[in-house]
Amino acid sequence: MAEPMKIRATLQGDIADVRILFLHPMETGTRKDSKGDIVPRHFIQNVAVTHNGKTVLDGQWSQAISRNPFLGLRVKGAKAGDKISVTWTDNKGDTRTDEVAVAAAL
Amino acid sequence: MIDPSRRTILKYAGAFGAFTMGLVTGLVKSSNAVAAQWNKVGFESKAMADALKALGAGNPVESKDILITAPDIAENGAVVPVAVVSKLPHTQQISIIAEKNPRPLMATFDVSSGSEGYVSTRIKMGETSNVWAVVKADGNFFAAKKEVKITVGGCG
Amino acid sequence: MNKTWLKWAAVSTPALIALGCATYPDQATTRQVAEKMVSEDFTAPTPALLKRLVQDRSQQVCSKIGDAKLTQEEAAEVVKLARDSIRYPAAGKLVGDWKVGEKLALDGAGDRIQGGILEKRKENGGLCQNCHALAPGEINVGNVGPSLTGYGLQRGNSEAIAKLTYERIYNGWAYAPCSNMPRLGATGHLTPEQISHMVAYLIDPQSPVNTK
Amino acid sequence: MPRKQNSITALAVVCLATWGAAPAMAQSGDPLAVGRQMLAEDNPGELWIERGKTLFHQKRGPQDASLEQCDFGLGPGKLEGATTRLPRYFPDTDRVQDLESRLLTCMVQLQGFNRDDIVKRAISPAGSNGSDVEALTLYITSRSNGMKMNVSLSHQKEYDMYKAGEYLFYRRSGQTDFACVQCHGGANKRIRLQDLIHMTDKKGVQEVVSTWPAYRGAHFVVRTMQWRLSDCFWQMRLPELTYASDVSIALTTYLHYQGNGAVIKVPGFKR
Repeated sequence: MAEPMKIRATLQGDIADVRILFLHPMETGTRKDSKGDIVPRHFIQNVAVTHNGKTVLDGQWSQAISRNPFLGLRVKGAKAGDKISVTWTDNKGDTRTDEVAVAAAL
Repeated sequence: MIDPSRRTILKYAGAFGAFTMGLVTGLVKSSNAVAAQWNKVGFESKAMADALKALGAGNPVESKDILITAPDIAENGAVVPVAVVSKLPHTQQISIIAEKNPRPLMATFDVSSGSEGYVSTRIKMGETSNVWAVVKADGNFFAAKKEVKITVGGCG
Repeated sequence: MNKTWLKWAAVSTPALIALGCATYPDQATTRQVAEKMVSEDFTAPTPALLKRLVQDRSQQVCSKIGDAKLTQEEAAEVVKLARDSIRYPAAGKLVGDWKVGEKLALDGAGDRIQGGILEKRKENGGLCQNCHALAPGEINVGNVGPSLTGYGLQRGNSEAIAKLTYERIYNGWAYAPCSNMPRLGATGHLTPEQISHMVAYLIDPQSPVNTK
Repeated sequence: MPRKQNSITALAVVCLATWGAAPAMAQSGDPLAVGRQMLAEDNPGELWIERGKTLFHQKRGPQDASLEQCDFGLGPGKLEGATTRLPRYFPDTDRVQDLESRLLTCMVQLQGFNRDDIVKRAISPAGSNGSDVEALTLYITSRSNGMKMNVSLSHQKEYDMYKAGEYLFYRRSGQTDFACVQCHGGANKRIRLQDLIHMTDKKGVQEVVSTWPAYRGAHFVVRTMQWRLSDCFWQMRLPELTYASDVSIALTTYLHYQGNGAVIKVPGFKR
């Protein structure tokens, strides 16, 4: 089941510092469970980040990205209230999109 | 901006759009949200040289304009933080490679002009190894490396 | 069950109520209360494994609370108990194979209990590197105990040093009563043969510990 | 393989300074500090808070009840600051309880869950999605974030628990001859590369009480104080500590009281 991400987008000047935490097992396909059975490969393959609908980062991941992944990026030309949207899709076709508004600098 | 394969998708979508406008919007939108592309050959390469080839980056130039932030020693190889800054003009793509991993290529980020040449993520590393950042800028490939030592944690 | 506790409660509780505040129980009562908890609050796959929680005399003496110090008599008692505990390898050989000792020294596993199961291994790890620096240049080392890098270089590998080293691993409380160093032989964590290999790892001139 | 490019120099260094916290950290001398800082800044444990909140308010269990009527010491459903006073004495159970044992009480009494079932699953397997208890414990503790630990020993049973905890902290047993203090009684100590918190020092013990529950990087789940204690006994080669038992509550009472004044900031991040 695709669980919500935690996205923080904070303005630093005209740049939005975007930090995303995902809940995902990122199984490598080599790990064995407690019964000794191989856990099938299950990982996020694609991550895309948009700024007010425009793609600013398009990521491809392997299974070697850590479990419960983290992604940080910096979006140019951002203003408070701008929409940052993140979508991921995994190798089983599961997908999820979450969106936040850019917060003004602290 | 964006790399050639991506452009192909967009072009394809455009051609398709001649038939139905509505569907095109859908296609473009979904390719915007999540690119359908996934560099299977690159990600399944077992040697760094093959992964570079699959990126189209056969022989990248080592550049001091790429900065890698990662720990000298990682306490936990399953979660090694790596941040890459590319100060190269027209940075289009940043890839992260752990040289000694069974499958060295870990991530590729196409960065548009709307984001800075910066990505930060966390990777799994099986053993002490160089971590490479391979950057495509203005159509050319550059690289930088940093060694990360992996230790066994706790009481062993 | 514990009379002292009841007696204490009977005496002090009314006083507390009168004062409107609580006071610390005395040491003997605390000990009884806590020991009862220990006897009730742990599980193990076999009753024999539960005995690990039972303190021997030395452990009791060495469990000083806070800054409390050992008395001279207590220290002497712990030293004597330690001296009496030491057993040597059947063949009498105190210096084994440093390569075997190296593996043991780096191995921190063995004999732990989790999920109702005792960690099954041929032999226990020596746990050394968890707390001591050993081979020079190795970064993944603890510092709860002193660095042992160059141990043999400083002390040589005479018979006397071999014996001292063996005894300090088997039961270091013979020399430093109640130190943090586990009595690895005396508590049965390691066998005399395993300890002889660790002695070799520490004093053999060929051992990585003694590379310059 | 890449070859050298013989240009470009100081520019990179100058730019580095403008890149905020993480790259600036690279200057620090501790080879572990960079990684720790980078990981702590973005803590996946935060993902558990929302989950715990949902679980707290959801009607669950055989009695189809939420935990909103659970009294953690400040009145039913009052969570702000509740953790700062725990463990404490609860008249209804006539026991000193830590957060987790109190949570158990409520899950059994209000929601009708079977106690043994919850206890069995309370500490989740490494690499799993975590347990309900872990998420709830984090959520409830997070509601005291920014507040100071303020455990009181005004009830006789609280005193007794505290003194028992102190006794247990120094009680050596087993084949390693360890008590807590053997590893946690000195400054700047490490087991291999892992720092051992100096718990007989005010600042050290405050670090402990303010950072649990914590995301445990090596396990990919949120861990609680109950887990931390049981894991120590495991490494000490002792039998298994019963979840929410008096031994665990006594040690927690001792540590929390010692750590009074610490500002709670959860989830922590542990390697």
